Amino acid sequence: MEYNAMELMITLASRALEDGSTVVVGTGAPCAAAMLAQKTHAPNLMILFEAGGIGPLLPTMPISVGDSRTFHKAIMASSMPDVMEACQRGMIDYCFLGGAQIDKYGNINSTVIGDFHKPKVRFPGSGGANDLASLCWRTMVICPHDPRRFVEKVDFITTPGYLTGKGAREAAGLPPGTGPYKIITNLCVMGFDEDTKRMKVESIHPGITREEIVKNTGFELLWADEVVTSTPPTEEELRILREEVDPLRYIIGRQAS
Amino acid sequence: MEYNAMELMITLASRALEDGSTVVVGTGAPCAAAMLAQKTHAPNLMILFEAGGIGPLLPTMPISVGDSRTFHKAIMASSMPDVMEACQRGMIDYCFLGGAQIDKYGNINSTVIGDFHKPKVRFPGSGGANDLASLCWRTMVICPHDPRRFVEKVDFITTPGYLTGKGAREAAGLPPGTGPYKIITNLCVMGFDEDTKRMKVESIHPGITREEIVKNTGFELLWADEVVTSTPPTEEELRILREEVDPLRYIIGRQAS
Amino acid sequence: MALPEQVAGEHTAAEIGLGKIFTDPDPDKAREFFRTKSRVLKEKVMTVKEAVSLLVRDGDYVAVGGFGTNRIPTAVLHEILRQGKKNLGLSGHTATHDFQIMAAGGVIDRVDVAYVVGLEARGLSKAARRLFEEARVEVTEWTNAALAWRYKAAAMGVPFLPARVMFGTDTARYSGAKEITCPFTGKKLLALPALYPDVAIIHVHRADRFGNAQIDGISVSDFDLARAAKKLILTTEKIVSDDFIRNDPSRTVIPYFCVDAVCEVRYGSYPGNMPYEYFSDEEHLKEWLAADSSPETLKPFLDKYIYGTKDFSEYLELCGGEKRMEELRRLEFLQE
Amino acid sequence: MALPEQVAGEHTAAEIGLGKIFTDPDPDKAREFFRTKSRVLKEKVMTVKEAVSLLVRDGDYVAVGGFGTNRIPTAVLHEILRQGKKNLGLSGHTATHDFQIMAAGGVIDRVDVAYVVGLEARGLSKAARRLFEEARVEVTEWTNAALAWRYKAAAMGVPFLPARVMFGTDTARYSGAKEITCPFTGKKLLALPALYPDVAIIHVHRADRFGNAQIDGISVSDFDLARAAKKLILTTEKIVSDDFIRNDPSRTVIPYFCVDAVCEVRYGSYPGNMPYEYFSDEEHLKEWLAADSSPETLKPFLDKYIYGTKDFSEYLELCGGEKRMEELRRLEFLQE
Repeated sequence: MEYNAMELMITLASRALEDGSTVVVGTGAPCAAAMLAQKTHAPNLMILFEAGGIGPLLPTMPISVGDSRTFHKAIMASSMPDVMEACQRGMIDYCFLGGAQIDKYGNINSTVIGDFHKPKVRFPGSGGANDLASLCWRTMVICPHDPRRFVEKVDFITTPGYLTGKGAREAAGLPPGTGPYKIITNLCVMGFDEDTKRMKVESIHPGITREEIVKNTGFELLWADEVVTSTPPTEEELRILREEVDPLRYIIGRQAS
Repeated sequence: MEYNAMELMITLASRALEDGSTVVVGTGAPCAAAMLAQKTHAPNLMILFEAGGIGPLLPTMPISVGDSRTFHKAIMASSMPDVMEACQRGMIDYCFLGGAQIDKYGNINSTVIGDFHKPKVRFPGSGGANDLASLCWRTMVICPHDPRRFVEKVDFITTPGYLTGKGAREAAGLPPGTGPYKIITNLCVMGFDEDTKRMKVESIHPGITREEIVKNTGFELLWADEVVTSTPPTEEELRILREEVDPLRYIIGRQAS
Repeated sequence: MALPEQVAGEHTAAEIGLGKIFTDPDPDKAREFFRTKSRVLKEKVMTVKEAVSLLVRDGDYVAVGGFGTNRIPTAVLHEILRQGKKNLGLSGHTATHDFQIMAAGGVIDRVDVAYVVGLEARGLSKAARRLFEEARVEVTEWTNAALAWRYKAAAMGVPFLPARVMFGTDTARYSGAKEITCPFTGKKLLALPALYPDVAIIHVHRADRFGNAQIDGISVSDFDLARAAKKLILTTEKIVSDDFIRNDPSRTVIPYFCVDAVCEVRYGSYPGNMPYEYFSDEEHLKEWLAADSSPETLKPFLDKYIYGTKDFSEYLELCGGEKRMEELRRLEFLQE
Repeated sequence: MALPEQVAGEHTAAEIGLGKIFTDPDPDKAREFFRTKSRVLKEKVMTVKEAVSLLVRDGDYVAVGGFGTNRIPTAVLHEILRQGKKNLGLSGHTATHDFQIMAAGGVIDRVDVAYVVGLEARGLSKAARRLFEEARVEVTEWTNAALAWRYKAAAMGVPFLPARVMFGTDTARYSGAKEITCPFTGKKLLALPALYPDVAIIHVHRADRFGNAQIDGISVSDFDLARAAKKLILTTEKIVSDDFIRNDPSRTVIPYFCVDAVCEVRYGSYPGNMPYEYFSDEEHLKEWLAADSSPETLKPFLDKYIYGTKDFSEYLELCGGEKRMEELRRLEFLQE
């Protein structure tokens, strides 16, 4: 069955979410991934939004992480501190982030390109990204794969990945056991090497070559001993994604890169 | 018009509460004093209870500072941290305390008599008393006047008065400008000397002599330059107290000493 | 603890916090626990007996919601006695009738004290006092706000919160607090260590079968306590439908993922007050205080009301049953 | 601030917190202010024009409630532009459409950033970006939780709160935070200074004439913000009777004594979403983003919608009036 890159990315992200876990999502692909997971292998996935929505029955895709949909028939319409403190307490397993730049340790820039005080480009800043990546157990990233985004050195570390390598998060003061988990792009899925905490390709999407990935990455990647081919969405996953999760194609109709 | 010592104490306490101010009260005489103040000179006195009741329309005397009455038709049924944090923020003007022992600096013991680890008598402890006396601008005390209670040295400082004298609160770390304001007993009303922060008699109740006060106080008192006679309750104050504030005589029927 | 005989008020900053901290304030150890706590929206309805048997272990540190004689989980407290739990720690955050029950049963051996042994204006429990006067419990002193903020620190996932109370007092001396300096203002602050109870017990107005719970009226410290606790037993006046909660999510105070057991106990706060439901039974509380006066009077009282009853409903029957409850309902609504 | 050109991620603890703290975290100065703040239960109903004129002074540091395009006090933001306020500071705690308005009006000269210039998935405001790219504002970086906790510190009356975020990042480097060591566990913590805004502006579902206010749905950070602010302007969809509040005091989120002005503004969050009332107007927000693309397109847009209108009701009329609002109500209730 035909599928596009965004559909594949959402599906792969959804499969990474364990049943019975908790996830803070934003709008767009992460929310679609969480909804798809709930409707497939993870009916007991609990969705939270950083503005305060906890456990909604999402009627449609939210436009804002604080809009009415994020607490539609929720188990609690709470507050930002309550959700952030649940993260800090250790109750939240996954979060999803994007970013303008990402380096080999999974450090993310969503603040500025160029000099901080007179930037060439100003982005929104951390929002809750730094908080979630600091406090949730596993950080997921979904983003397009290109060399301007996957860079040797980010202009500004907005949000911590593994900083400078193994042990650096803990040394800096972040809660132990946390950090980037999977980076899902339109080309491949990457995890992190246990010893170096550097980004490591785990699976390559059907039809994509190693060369394409290398060409689109501004730093040296590690490769898993056995790099596999990413498993495409099943018919059932695609049906649910298209008919139930995003029938208006807000997300899956977008370009993935 | 005849009145008893408790009625006088409540009336004197009520008059010390300025209109347009905020007060955290307990059950009993303090609550009666605040209610009387609202019904006489201080209609804009705002009453709070430490368990979370804010601005109730008190239908009867509460039995507990957390019972239903303390937030009956209140402006907010909140929480203990919310009320305590309003105190810490500087929004609360008065609080009322009692205690087993009090010294010349207004330090209060409501924890133990004797050794801490194997006390002769164990009392409840601070409750919210230490918090309120640390954080509210003015601490009021209503208690019976006897030499076992007014002692040279308390067995245990549960709740801070002026500690060891002028500047001691601030040096210890307490917010500046706070401290005991009036001590109202069945014999007299005492304030605190500006220079030494020692207890100072300001007014003596009708029919009471200086000697009686001295005899019932275990430390050396200071005396205001002009010690006046406490103004007895007016007919109107007594009527309101007896008919509206405490018609069942829960409080005013008690012995004051 | 070998401490010199205390001299009231005469102590330096270094002498703040001589008391023992009974619970570990390390947020990373708590995170490891919370990492494994179930997040599944599953039914947790059980009897009080099952909940206590399953979730309260000898030696656990326990914290009780509500405010002493208001919205307290009486049924669970009785069951702790009935099951003969022992060596429990207790947070004495305005613990009045709840403390009285635990003290009477001799189930606690350590206590963080803000307010204990008293029942506010009703008087002091002699049985509770004997625990201290006979040195049968280890004691650390705090204040109501300090314990409330210790719950809040744990709920927030930080090892301490700063506060401006207790300075200069023996309460601070015999507490587990520490003095710190504000890095921005240079001011002295008191650091209060996070308190993560092993088990919290909270009575609420209504909850669904998963544990999503609503409280009417003041929440006291229960918003934070529910989040601070490693395990949480809810008793509830009523179990409501899933939809009832989801139709007004603004009213949820406790989310299900904090909760380990949901026990439906009508009149569950008796003899305490349950706001908008029933008032406290002052006559029965007087009976308790009288029984507390000596071990000789206490034993038959406990045998009658707790050890001799199968469960909380039998206790309610002994106390006058529905007829008495109806009187207390009328009292609550000022119909007398 | 003369800082060396930054090298991402390569910095020591001493280099945390190079950013400016725009507001004084001293709780005693705040206490002196709050000591004099009125506690009288008096009527505070006024027009938005009166509230802005009375309570927002040039140079004030402002914080906005809600969440960017959700439950925002649009009418007050417009009026700040209309009255030509200047040199305002702003808390950029998920400031999206609110930031866009303030940026367009050129009324701010310093900003604490957690999230600005973006409108979430809708895209970035070029006008807002120009403020930064032309270095027309002083900037200190934070995170959403950090700003939420800075409000909470102020609401609690303490000069800082500890947190476990931001470590190792340039966000921390360019923030005003400081590293401290936990006195109990020895762990590193980030101290976040209390943020007491001069003025906060919050839109609510309903309030009485005194300012006792209810919010339906998520409260975002407004519980703490209302308490942290020295002055507070409320806009409300509806002013309700005194009894309405007192009949269900559990629903009050903001007590009157935090509030300085109560302005009734129906559809006051437009073009933002107001939960259970109306959804956001995505078409109008697209118009805004398009107008933002250059100073040339922005000026006539602002002239039309803000400077050329007398008040918020004229703006609503320009945007389609009751007919459009009815469409947005249907959208909110998923009736399309």
